[in-house]
Amino acid sequence: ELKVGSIVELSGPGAAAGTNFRDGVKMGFEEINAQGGILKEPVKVLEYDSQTDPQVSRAMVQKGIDDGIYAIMGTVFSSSTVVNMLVARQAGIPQFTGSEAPSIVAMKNPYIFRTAFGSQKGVPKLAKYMSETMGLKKVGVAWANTEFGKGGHKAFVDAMKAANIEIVVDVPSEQAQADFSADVLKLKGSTAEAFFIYYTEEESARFLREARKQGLNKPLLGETTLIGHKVIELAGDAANGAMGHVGLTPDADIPAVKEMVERFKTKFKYTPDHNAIKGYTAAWTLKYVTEMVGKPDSKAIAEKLHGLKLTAKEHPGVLMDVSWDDTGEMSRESFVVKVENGKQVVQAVLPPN
Amino acid sequence: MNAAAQEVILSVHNMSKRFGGIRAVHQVSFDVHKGEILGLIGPNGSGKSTLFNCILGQSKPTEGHCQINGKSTDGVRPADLSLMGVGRTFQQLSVFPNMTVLDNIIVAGQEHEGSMLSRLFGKSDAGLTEKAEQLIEFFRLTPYRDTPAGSLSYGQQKLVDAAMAFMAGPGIVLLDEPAGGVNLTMLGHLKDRLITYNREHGTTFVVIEHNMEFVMSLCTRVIVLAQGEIIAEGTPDEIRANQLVIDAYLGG
Amino acid sequence: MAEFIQIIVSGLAAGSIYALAAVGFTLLWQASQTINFAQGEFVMLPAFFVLVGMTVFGLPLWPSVALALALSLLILGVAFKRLIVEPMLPHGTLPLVIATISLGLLMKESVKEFYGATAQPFPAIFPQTVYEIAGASVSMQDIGNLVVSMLAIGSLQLFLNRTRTGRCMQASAQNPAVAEILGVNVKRMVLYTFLINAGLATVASVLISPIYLAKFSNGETLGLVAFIAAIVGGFNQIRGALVGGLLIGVIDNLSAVYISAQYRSAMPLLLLIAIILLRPQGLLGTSEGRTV
Amino acid sequence: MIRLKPFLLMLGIAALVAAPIGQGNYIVYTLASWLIFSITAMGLNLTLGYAGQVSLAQAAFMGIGAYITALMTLNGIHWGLAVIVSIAASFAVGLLLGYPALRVQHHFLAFVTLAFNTLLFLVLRNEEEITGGSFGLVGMPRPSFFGITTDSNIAFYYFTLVCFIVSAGAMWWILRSPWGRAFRALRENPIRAESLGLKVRRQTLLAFAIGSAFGGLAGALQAPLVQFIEPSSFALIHSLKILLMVVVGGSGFFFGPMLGAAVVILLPELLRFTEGYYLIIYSTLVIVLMVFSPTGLIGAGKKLAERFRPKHEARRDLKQGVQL
Amino acid sequence: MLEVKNLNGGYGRITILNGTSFSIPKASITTVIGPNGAGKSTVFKAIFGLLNINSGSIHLEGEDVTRKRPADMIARGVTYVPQGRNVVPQLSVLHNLELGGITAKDQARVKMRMEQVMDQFPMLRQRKDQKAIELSGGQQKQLEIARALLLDPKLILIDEPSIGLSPNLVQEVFQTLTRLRDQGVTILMVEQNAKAALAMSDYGLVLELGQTRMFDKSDKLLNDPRVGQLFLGGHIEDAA
Ligand SMILES: Nc1ncnc2c1ncn2[C@@H]1O[C@H](COP(=O)(O)OP(=O)(O)OP(=O)(O)O)[C@@H](O)[C@H]1O
Ligand SMILES: Nc1ncnc2c1ncn2[C@@H]1O[C@H](COP(=O)(O)OP(=O)(O)OP(=O)(O)O)[C@@H](O)[C@H]1O
Ligand SMILES: CC(C)C[C@H](N)C(=O)O
Ligand SMILES: [Mg+2]
Ligand SMILES: [Mg+2]
Repeated sequence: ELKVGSIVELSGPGAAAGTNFRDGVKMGFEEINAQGGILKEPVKVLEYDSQTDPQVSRAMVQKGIDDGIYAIMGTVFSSSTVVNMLVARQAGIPQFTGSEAPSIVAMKNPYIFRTAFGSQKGVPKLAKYMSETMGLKKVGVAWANTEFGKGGHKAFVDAMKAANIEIVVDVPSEQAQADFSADVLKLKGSTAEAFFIYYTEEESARFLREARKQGLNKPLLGETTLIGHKVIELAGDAANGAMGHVGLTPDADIPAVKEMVERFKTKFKYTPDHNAIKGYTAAWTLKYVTEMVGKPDSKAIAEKLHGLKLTAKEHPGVLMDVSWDDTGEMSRESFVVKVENGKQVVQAVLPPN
Repeated sequence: MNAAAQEVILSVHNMSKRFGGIRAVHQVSFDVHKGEILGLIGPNGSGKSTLFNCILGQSKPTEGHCQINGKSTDGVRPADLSLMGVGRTFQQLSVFPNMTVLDNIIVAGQEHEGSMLSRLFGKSDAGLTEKAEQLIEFFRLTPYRDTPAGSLSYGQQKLVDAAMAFMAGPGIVLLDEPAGGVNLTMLGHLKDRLITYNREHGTTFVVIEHNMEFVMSLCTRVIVLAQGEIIAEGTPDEIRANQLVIDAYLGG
Repeated sequence: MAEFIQIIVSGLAAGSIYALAAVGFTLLWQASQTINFAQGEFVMLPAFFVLVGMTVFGLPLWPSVALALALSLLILGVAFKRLIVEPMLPHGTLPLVIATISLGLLMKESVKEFYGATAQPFPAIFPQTVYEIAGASVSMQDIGNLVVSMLAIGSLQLFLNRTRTGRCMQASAQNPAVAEILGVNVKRMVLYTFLINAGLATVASVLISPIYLAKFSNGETLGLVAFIAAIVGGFNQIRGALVGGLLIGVIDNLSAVYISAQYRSAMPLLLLIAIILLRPQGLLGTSEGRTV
Repeated sequence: MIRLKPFLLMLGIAALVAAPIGQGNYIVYTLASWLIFSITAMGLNLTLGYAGQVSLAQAAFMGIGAYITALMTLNGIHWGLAVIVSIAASFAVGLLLGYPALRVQHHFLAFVTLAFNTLLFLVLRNEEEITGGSFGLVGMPRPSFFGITTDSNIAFYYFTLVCFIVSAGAMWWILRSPWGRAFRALRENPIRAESLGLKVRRQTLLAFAIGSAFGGLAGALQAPLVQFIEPSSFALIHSLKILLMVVVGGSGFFFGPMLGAAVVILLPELLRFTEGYYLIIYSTLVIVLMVFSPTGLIGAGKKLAERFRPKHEARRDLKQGVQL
Repeated sequence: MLEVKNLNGGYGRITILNGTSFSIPKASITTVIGPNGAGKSTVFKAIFGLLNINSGSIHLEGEDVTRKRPADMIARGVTYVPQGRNVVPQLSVLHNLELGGITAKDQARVKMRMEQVMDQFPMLRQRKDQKAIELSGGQQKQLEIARALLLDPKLILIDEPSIGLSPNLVQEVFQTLTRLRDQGVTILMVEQNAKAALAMSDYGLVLELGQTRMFDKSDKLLNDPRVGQLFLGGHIEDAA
């Protein structure tokens, strides 16, 4: 029997994202076990709750390691991941994180692997689109003042500098902020031609509603978290017109993803978000790599992953072609989509970079 | 009165206290001499307790001030007044309800010796404990030595209150209705104790009381307050005979 | 100018919600000298009752709201008072504070476990019309919030001070022993307090959820802000909560725009400290009178 | 009975020494963090249980200690010096904060500390140049003394244990001195206490500052234990958690905070088998405990012991006999 | 009117009353005396339903009212003025007074009675809009006594009314009580000011260690030398 630790935020502010990730992992391993497990061994997933508290997450990783897990799934919140990845590194256990902050792969940690690309990678793709396709000169940015938001903000500022676009207004907001009237007001009062909005889903929805109310009618661009399924559900009409760059999305026009989403819906009775797909693909990735190595050897697995490319054709569990570089950063195809009539419409497909 | 008794320990000048439209104390001035037992009487609401509170820094007088041993007490906080040798009791029961009777009495004395630091590092308060135990014995509270003071009867708490007043060093002690609710037998003891204490330690007492027998047999001098103003002053006999006082206070 | 008006209007609209939650703090403080740390969750929960009514029982909006009100009165009012507050009231504030902290956690986790961790859209009570007033966008929702909370708080204030029942409630809170020997049914008076609180929480919940979206964690920040509003306004005055709430709402918006967005959430706190130092009884509070 | 106490104490210490032997890293880590939280809860117990002031910033004081220690040790300064600065700083901040708050009496310390905790969080998060912002500070070295390192988890545990015993001793000393009595007096009736010469404000302030200093010490230990700190570990919610420890254990009892810390840290462990429901069960248990024993676990223990005493007792003065 | 038999009860596990018994007729004044801590107030609390009663019984006009709650006692026409201060601090004097009649069906009558008691204690009318907490100790006591008279009670339990009251007011209160007695009201009172109290009473009850030591016509007690020595301050004069 192989033990894998699922260490995610099941309570606290990260519970929504964490629960998705956890369920993705769960479904992934259940399918794997149904198909004979990894190396013919059943996989046992040990679940730990980080409570969205970095210190707890650190303790939980320690505990998982004491319990004999050979790989870690999680955590999702960057603020936790930057801490607990140190423990996993000390113990030499590979870790599949759902976090997107740039700092995570910048630390030369050979045991950390992303399940979605970092914002330092995703944002420049979008920046390129903004400057080349949209021809923008002046933009504004509104972002969540958290680890996650800061990563995106920094990546955006750097990318704008590189693309020679001026940032004329820059508005940070609090975690779980509810009242966005001041934020929208500030953006509205600026001379920017478009805005980059980097919040988590719920804040995005609140923001979009307030933007609609105050009549902010310039292009709004963001990441999955601005135009994802959940945001559209929450923001309703107000989401129409928003554009975003999407790595993983349950709305992607890819049959494998669509089927996975359907299975997930029947199993858990709710629509998964990108975090669930992250967890799901992480589970399958572990299976493929362990079997490539031939034994559940944590160290060898980590080594194998660097520079590895898995195609959806040969390895259907990863859903889309994916590759990792030697920092643990990953690449995938991605899309620019726009919300029209409450539906995502793909505007462009961006190649992996 | 001998010469020593003429030395002024507390002097109140022109003290007034208003609460909105209510004139609780109005231009009251008097001196308290060292070693005397002064009675302060007057109808309900005549400003006696308010006067105490103003003297003791518990509330700020609207005008006027007072001096202790010649030193002004303007802005001096109650704790510092206590350390200057001015003790008091309250009209309302005010013990520390969840502390034992013994601790209640010890705590009343502990701040008067040594510095704050010495109380942290210094030797234990054996002397205080002994004194406290004697007081407990005296007030017949021995069975209640280790009982939380809050679960005593009204009169018993009043006695604990009184015992606490005896823990401070010599100086002046202001008692607000010490006799209320105390059984007559104990009241007799209390009076004896006050007189002995006054003789032996030279402690000065100012006593507010509505129990006339108690006041008149205890005090050497009595001041009468009505509607915030002093209306009479004199020996118990003079006061008893004063028609103004009879009308305003004693009744027929 | 338009910008400024917008700030004020949005601030007032947000503030009226804080006020509704804050008045609960004030009320419970007056009734039981306790700080209900679960107050934020009290406002979070009824929205889910509404959603349950709509999605599980398939009821239309208003019947669901009525259902939510009934459930809130039962759970946040009667059960809270009977099971938690009543046995602890004689033991001082602190255990009750701890119990309410735990209760908040319990409510949050239960909603998450049984309804889901993600935010849910919530139907608006007021039409989605937006008016342009002097260049500022004012929605029906904004106006509705303001009017509803003023009415609710105003009538509560009148009820407490002008009716005999209201005064019995005050007596039960300030000196339950005396109230009892005078024949006041203290338990019932305390129950009224909790019922009113539950009712107000439901109103607040229905008003904010279209904006905040229904989410298990909504109580966290809301609770804190409402608490600050209650202190700023004055803990012993019902209408203090209104003033405190509106003020915090406006200041929050002003500071977000004119001072520093990063330190935006610091402003109410600084206001709180300033009030405590300069006017500890709160803006509208009155001092409690003689102490000796 | 009196002889029993030192014996029990020795037994307790022996148990603490033996506890981590043969345990996995996680258990040792958890034990060490229990000791650290016991220290901070002990400090809060002084403020709360003895001096009767509610402080909602104990986590902030831990934060002050942790950040100071982290910044100093990351710059090569020895922990020994860093801890002194940490304790002194949290003591000083305690004084600064408490002075105005206690001037206005009532429960205002609670509100001021609540605000302070949140403000500190904002500063730690926003002043990135110094504090690393929400990324925090990583990789604080664990101290070594005379060539003995505390790098291993077990060595660090023993190091923490020494600090714990020293601070518990100091606390015991304070509480059994006249200060202890003074604290209780001014909690129960500050006006009366003041009239007896107790400097209410000064004494309460000291209790609060000393309690805060314990928080600072705990923070100074936490930084090298976790080897990572970031603002949200010191947010308001953690102050509430420490408050929970004190009250659940039994505020105003010497061993209350230690028991409370154990429960708050270990109970989630024990309830893990219930999966997602453990927070629900945990919070329900706390509510039930508070309802049945508002004086916490120690109080509950006493209540239980009471059960075995006779149902009726004679009045205390019955022995004295009648006078009539 | 009121019959207390073998009452046994106390606070928590401590038994304070050890078989207290007495019975008082209608339209009489009975003064309870005894040393501090004897259990006088405890007896009152027991009658009014504020105490754990282990055994024994209390009958009011023949009806068993043992362990009835305060509200039930009020409904039966009993009011109680406890020892110490008992006002609702932040309510006005008028509203405090009003609370005394809160249980009455006939609120018009309460209004009228309020006017009457304010005539009797003019201070109350002067201060009617002031918060009760702002009154002086004796003024609060007046408020409490006035409040207990609002409902036209059949039985008044009054615990040391003289504490804090100035001598002329004590006289006045005693006169009021006498007048009420003459109108048929039964009064049970604790007083340390025993001489004066017994002088106006019909019966005296001496309580010690929670037991009835003596119960007799008050003039008998007044003349009893033992009582005189211990409770009437007999020796105060000698000691002074
Ligand atoms: N905080 C306050 N606010 C308003 N009025 C007050 C306040 N404190 C006292 N008073 C008023 O001041 C007057 C004097 O009160 P004080 O308590 O000094 O009387 P007293 O002489 O002690 O009476 P008693 O003999 O009844 O104790 C009273 O009329 C009282 O109502
Ligand atoms: N709340 C309480 N808890 C425990 N014991 C109490 C409590 N109240 C009173 N007692 C005890 O009960 C006994 C009788 O008290 P009670 O108040 O009836 O005395 P009392 O006769 O009214 O005295 P006093 O003249 O002092 O008012 C006392 O010994 C007291 O210690
Ligand atoms: C919930 C997610 C938006 C969190 C994000 N993945 C992070 O890196 O923190
Ligand atoms: Mg007075
Ligand atoms: Mg009594």
